[in-house]
Amino acid sequence: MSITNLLTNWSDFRQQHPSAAHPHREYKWAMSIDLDSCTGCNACSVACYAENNLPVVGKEKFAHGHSHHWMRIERYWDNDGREFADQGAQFLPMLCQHCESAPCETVCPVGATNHTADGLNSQVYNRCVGSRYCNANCPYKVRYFNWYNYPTTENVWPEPMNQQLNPDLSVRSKGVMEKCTFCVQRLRASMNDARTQGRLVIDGEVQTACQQVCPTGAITFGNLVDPSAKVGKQWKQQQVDLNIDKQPKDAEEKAAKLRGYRILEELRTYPSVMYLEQLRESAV
Amino acid sequence: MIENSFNRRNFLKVLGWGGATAALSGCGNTSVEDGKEFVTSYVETADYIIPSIGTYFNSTCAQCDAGCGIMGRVREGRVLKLEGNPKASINNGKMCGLGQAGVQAHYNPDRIREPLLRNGDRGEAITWEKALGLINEKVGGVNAENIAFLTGVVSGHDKALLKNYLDALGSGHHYVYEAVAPSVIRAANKKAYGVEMPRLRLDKAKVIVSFGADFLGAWVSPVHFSQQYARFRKPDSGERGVLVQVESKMTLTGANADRWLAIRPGTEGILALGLINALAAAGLSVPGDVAAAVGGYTSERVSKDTGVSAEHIGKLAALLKERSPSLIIAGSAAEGYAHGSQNAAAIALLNQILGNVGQTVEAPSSTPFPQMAPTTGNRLALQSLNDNMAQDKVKVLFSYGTNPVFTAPATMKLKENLKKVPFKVVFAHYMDETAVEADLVLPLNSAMEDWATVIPEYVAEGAQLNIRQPLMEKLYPGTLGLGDILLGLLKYRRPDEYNGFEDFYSYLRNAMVTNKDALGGASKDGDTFWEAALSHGGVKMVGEPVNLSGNVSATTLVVPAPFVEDATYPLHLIPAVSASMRDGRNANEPWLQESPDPLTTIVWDSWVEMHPKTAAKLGIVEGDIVEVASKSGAMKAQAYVFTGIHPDVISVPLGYGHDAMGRYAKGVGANAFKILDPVFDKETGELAMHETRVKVTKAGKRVIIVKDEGPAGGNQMGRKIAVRLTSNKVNLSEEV
Amino acid sequence: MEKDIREDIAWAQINKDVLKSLESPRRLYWVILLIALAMIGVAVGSEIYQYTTGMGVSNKNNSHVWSLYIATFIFWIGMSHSGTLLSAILHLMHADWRKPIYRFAEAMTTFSLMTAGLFVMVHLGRLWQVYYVMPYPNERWVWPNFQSPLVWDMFAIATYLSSSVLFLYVGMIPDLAICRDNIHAGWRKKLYTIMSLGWEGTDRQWRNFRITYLTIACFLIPLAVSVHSIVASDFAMSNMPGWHVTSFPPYFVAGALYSGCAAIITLFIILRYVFRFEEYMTLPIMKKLVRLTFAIAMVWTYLNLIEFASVWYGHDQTAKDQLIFKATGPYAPYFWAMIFFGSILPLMLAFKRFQTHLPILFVVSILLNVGMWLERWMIISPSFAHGHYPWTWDHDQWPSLVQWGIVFGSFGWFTLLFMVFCKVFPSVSMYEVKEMVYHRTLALKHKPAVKGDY
Amino acid sequence: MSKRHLLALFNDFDEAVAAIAELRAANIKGFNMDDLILKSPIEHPEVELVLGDKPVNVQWFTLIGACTGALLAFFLVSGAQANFFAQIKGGKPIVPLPPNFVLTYEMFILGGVFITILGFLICAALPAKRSALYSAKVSEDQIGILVKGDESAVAAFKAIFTKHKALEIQEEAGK
Repeated sequence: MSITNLLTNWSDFRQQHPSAAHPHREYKWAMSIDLDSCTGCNACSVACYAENNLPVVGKEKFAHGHSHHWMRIERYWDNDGREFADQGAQFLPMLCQHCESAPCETVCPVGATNHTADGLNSQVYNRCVGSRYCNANCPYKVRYFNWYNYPTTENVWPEPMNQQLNPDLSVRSKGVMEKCTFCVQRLRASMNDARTQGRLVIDGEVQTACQQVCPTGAITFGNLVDPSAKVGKQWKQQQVDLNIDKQPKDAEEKAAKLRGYRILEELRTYPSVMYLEQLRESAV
Repeated sequence: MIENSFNRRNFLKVLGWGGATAALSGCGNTSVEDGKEFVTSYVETADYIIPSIGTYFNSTCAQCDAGCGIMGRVREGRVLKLEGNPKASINNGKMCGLGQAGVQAHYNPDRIREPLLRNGDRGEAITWEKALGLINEKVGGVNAENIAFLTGVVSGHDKALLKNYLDALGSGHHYVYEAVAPSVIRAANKKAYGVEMPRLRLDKAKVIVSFGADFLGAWVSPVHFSQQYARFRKPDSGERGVLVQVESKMTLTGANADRWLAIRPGTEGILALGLINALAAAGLSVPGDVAAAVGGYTSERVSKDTGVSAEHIGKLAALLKERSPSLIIAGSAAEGYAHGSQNAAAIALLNQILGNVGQTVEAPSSTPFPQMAPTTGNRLALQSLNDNMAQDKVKVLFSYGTNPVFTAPATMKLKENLKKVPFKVVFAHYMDETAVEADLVLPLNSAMEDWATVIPEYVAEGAQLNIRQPLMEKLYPGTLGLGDILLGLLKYRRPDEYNGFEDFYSYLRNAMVTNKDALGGASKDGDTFWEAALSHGGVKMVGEPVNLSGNVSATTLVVPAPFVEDATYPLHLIPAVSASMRDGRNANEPWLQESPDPLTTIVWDSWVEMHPKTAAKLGIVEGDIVEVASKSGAMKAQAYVFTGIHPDVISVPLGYGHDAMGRYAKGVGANAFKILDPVFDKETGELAMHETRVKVTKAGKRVIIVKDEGPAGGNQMGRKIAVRLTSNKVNLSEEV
Repeated sequence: MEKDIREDIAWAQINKDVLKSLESPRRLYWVILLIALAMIGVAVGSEIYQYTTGMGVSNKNNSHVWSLYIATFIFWIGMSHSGTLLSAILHLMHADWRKPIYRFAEAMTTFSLMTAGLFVMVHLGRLWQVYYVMPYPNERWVWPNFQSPLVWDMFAIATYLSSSVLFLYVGMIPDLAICRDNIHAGWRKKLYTIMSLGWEGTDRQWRNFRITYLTIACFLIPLAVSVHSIVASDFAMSNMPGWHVTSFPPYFVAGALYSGCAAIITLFIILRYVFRFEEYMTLPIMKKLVRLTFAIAMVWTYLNLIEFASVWYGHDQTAKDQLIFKATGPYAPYFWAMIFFGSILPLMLAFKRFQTHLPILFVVSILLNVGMWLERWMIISPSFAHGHYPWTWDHDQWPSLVQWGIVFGSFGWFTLLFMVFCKVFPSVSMYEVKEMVYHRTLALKHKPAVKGDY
Repeated sequence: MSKRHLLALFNDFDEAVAAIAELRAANIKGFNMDDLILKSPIEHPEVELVLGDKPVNVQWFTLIGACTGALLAFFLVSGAQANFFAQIKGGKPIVPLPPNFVLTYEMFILGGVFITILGFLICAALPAKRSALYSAKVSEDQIGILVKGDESAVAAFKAIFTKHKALEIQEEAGK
């Protein structure tokens, strides 16, 4: 009975996250994206369309801002009034940051978006009523709403294009919010495999679609709890701590700077995606 | 990947049946309740097939000619997604967006499903027997001289069979046409290094100076180069490579450069010579004749001619001298002029002076089977075919893997000349512009249904033969692969030789197994070799390394002075080859149409890029519909204003503007091929793609550009979103 | 000074005047009713289209997910606060001039809440799953997310709606008894008989009635404040620049009272004219009402300025950018219109000559509400258009006809409900007007004060 | 012994009050002051002066209702949240107090209002059938005094009512 449960576990129920005192137990999926390697080629975005049954909405709906790119490549210029963009562009792959303290989760009226035990920000399509509050409260605006019923919309998945749809996850109908899942279908498959073999998922055993396709290997993904995982080593080396909103390294003056940072960290969302700053040579 | 031995064809049939029903009940509109279908349960599947668990088969990507190894995920008889084949040396398990969209070419609703014979304005469905019989009849009725076979790049057994067929006909003409290939560079490389396409070791270079080579986007083998680029940027030593891109219109590679130098169009050769001069001045040992030849290229003059500041030239020369080895790449921006060959030669000379030949410019291996080596195409081929057609020398024309009606400039009058050909056979995937003109349209299998072998032009290591195998049962019974069609045609001509092969698969398997010793399978029995080859996605061959020569003669090098302004057509048109659209053959894949262009973030349309200065001069703002007029034609598109382009230049992407092909391609954007001026490279005779001069006028309308970028543009508005740092502040070697 | 009401008015006359308003309506009534129905038709048509096609037809987008529905939702919720203000707050303050006008104001509360409730549903992407928001016991033990301000909204609005309906009803029981006693046939007789619960006006009934009415009034005041504070929390609790403002709850409450008062002025004038209620809805009462409105307008203006000033003074650059954008960007005309209608125009109400000039007041009160509607829209749309993340800024989103249609239709729905109410129930509280007259008469006679609340 | 009902209507409240005072003073046999009911078109709290203080118990209902509402809300909400101990939302505690207090507050009011109304109905004995002696005048502008007494008291009632200018005296039809 829930009341008994409530009284017995009161102190547990009053626990804030994230906290160093209560770390993730087995898994904490996290990512790091090296902006110096990212070339902005869009392969990750297309891979995401292929893996996650994202609808192609067409020109008119794209014009209305109804596009579904869970992984979008943003392109920034840094001209400072110079005649040319002579240091190139800054590309930024933007996806759901799977915040440890996600603003979208608290506001969903029906609890359709939750934090899972392995550190994902999950979206339960069946539960979603489409209030879109989560999107309103997402500072990164990485949540995408099904403005139309794409499965029945003309030229979205015409026969036989629908045969390409990935049966590992659903095709969302109208009125449902969706977003990057860190390819949860892949994660679950390999976690199940590992569990049946009585072990944990080994680093590299599971890849997200965007990571797998990235020609320059700019995306690293893995289990932050696993000390052998590359992603964890990167976070550690870059001195980016998941559990704090202001990294101490940023306050220090260092000869060699560390590149790791998280976007809009000051909003205390504790994102699970770390970016590595883009570099530019000063000698030319 | 399946390692054990099994009968693949039977497997595909079983899988196909079960898979098709499962697919239909899973996603189609029919259902079991309707009584419109049968459900076949997996009573007897192959023992490695577990329903709901994906199985991976290796194959070769056909989306462009780079020949990446792919791995198709197959579930319940359907191919769902393509991954890179980790065993493929070209792409090492990685892919590009274009390659990913291969499944959309396969499942495309606009595919042609059966052979179509022209009947007035309509195509009438006929059987394959009738179609092949008709072809045989037609080719029998004309002189072999009057038969022309126009193809894109062909290699492997398709090429061998094609050659056999042409031989059987008594040697018809084979034209290999590529609309956007680096053919001038190939010729220049051949001259400078002795090979058309040396291996470029980006990963070994410490400095790369690329003259308009979009090796991260659309040039030669972008996925391979991207991986090398990653190692170049972050080598184990921690010494980050420096990329300098010299071009008039920013490409994806230019957007990733440490320094992007906007150069006046066509003056790339001058800059290369100027750099040699500056290097010589800085103390690099330069042969006397070269020093003499480049002596006049002082940095003041070069700066004046090219528009690149003397400061940047000096810094670049210093960097090149200091950090070795470097790599200088000549790309499409350098080659696209009437003096493209000279530009390319000057750039090759710079490479040689810097001692890069043999270091970062490596020799490729030759293929032990020259008859299967890729025949690369050029634009000259189409020119000659066109001339022949104009002179009524072509009676039967075959077209495969190209869409010349779409890609030929209007001045060629190719469409009119085609009408002079009495019988045109087009092997097509869609009813594209060329297929519409055909008398007989032969529907091709998709790359996911087809057998083939592929030898890519640019092979990363050794020599290799990639295999393309079906990933699933054919979607439509009425399609055939090129190999099967050629085999069918050959059976008419050389029945003794070819009647023994039931289909192209048996031919291919036989050919491979017969030659297994040369294909690295000497120690295995035929079946084992074959299965191993399939599961690997290809075979390695023993190729002889070709020797590189390094003797660009400076004395013959004449780089002309920069352009004189043309008052009527003041701007240079750069037709841009985008990573997704290329020459337009993939325009009907919606993922690619909706994948924003990396630089402009525009989707579903073409656009005219221009510099803010140019735009201000012409009174144009973003979204204005402008007319771009050259001497050869005009097109309209929306203007996009940004600073990644030289003010003397405007740029329009290629690949848009189809007026046939399919629902996703038709009517999207405008075709920039059409307005190209007939200016040719003086040495090779290739169409000079960047030589078109245009004028831009407002057409009066203004639209809101459909793009991903918001009203803030590329401005971060002071937020810490995408951060940039100078590289000397970071110690990369400490990084994980 | 003029009197709020004539003391010598006959009580039977009160009954007669008010009951007259329940008589068969004139033709104009039916015409307006049909217009209201047509407006509802537009909304229903739009909603059916939106329901079947998808939320996309409202022309919102992924970075701009809310628009007119939520703005209009807040508008209607805000409007509902006037009823509570007049009936509960002024009741506790013994301002007896509220008595002739509180009934329709309370009806307005109920109906604007009923209108607002519809917007919650219209707004949902999956309207057919709306019951997920309610905490109902189910086999899977799945509950709504009680942390979400939207669930608080659901609780608050449900509480507010049911409480104000009960308040309206309880307060109407003596009047229903009058109706029962004076109407002798037809469905009305049955309706009034049932609804008056057998009220006879006995001392016992009055005694319990008084304490009940007082108690509910006491509950309603904090409830009303909490409802709009919670609606404000929808915004203040989020992290959007332009929303994440500490002063939002009082700001919203002030805005709510403001727009409600303006709406009461509008309806006051209409009812006074249509039902010839000049004896009850008198100009001195209007004057008081207008002064109250003016005061609230100034409170609202102050809170508005406080909000801007605190953003301006603070260090949150994002919020500051957002404010500048609001005032100078594409939404600037609406923003300044809101400032004009909301803060400048009400200055007129400070002048005596306008305080009783009904035609001018009619126009001004409507414009004040236009301003208040714009205020809600200016909270929603510019924030979405210019949020934390520049890449997804969206400056040219314009609500589609579907949205406008539903917003338009909501006014028809409100009109319909209100018109039906006015013809079925007495829109002036007869017994309380009698009380008012009685107490004023007593006061005139200089009678010693008697025990009790009066 | 059978009781009779008598309703007198007065124009003036003061007269009615005087009549009641006299009824009380007269101490009529067979009549209890508790059997007197005053009916009026508006509320007259002053009548307590003559009728005596009568207890009003609605507040107790209010108290109980409000407390029940609040407790129910807090435990419903917290209990429901406790079921989802594995679903953290936004890094907040699983049973977060501030939102629960908001909901508790709302339910406190809802419970209070509902049970108050219930209390009102019970205390005022509503809904009820109207008594046989009822005049619509009472809902208009007249004060009614309904008395119940033995047959013997009827005459006394009438006398007092008439004395105080009763406009009309209605008698229950005999049983």
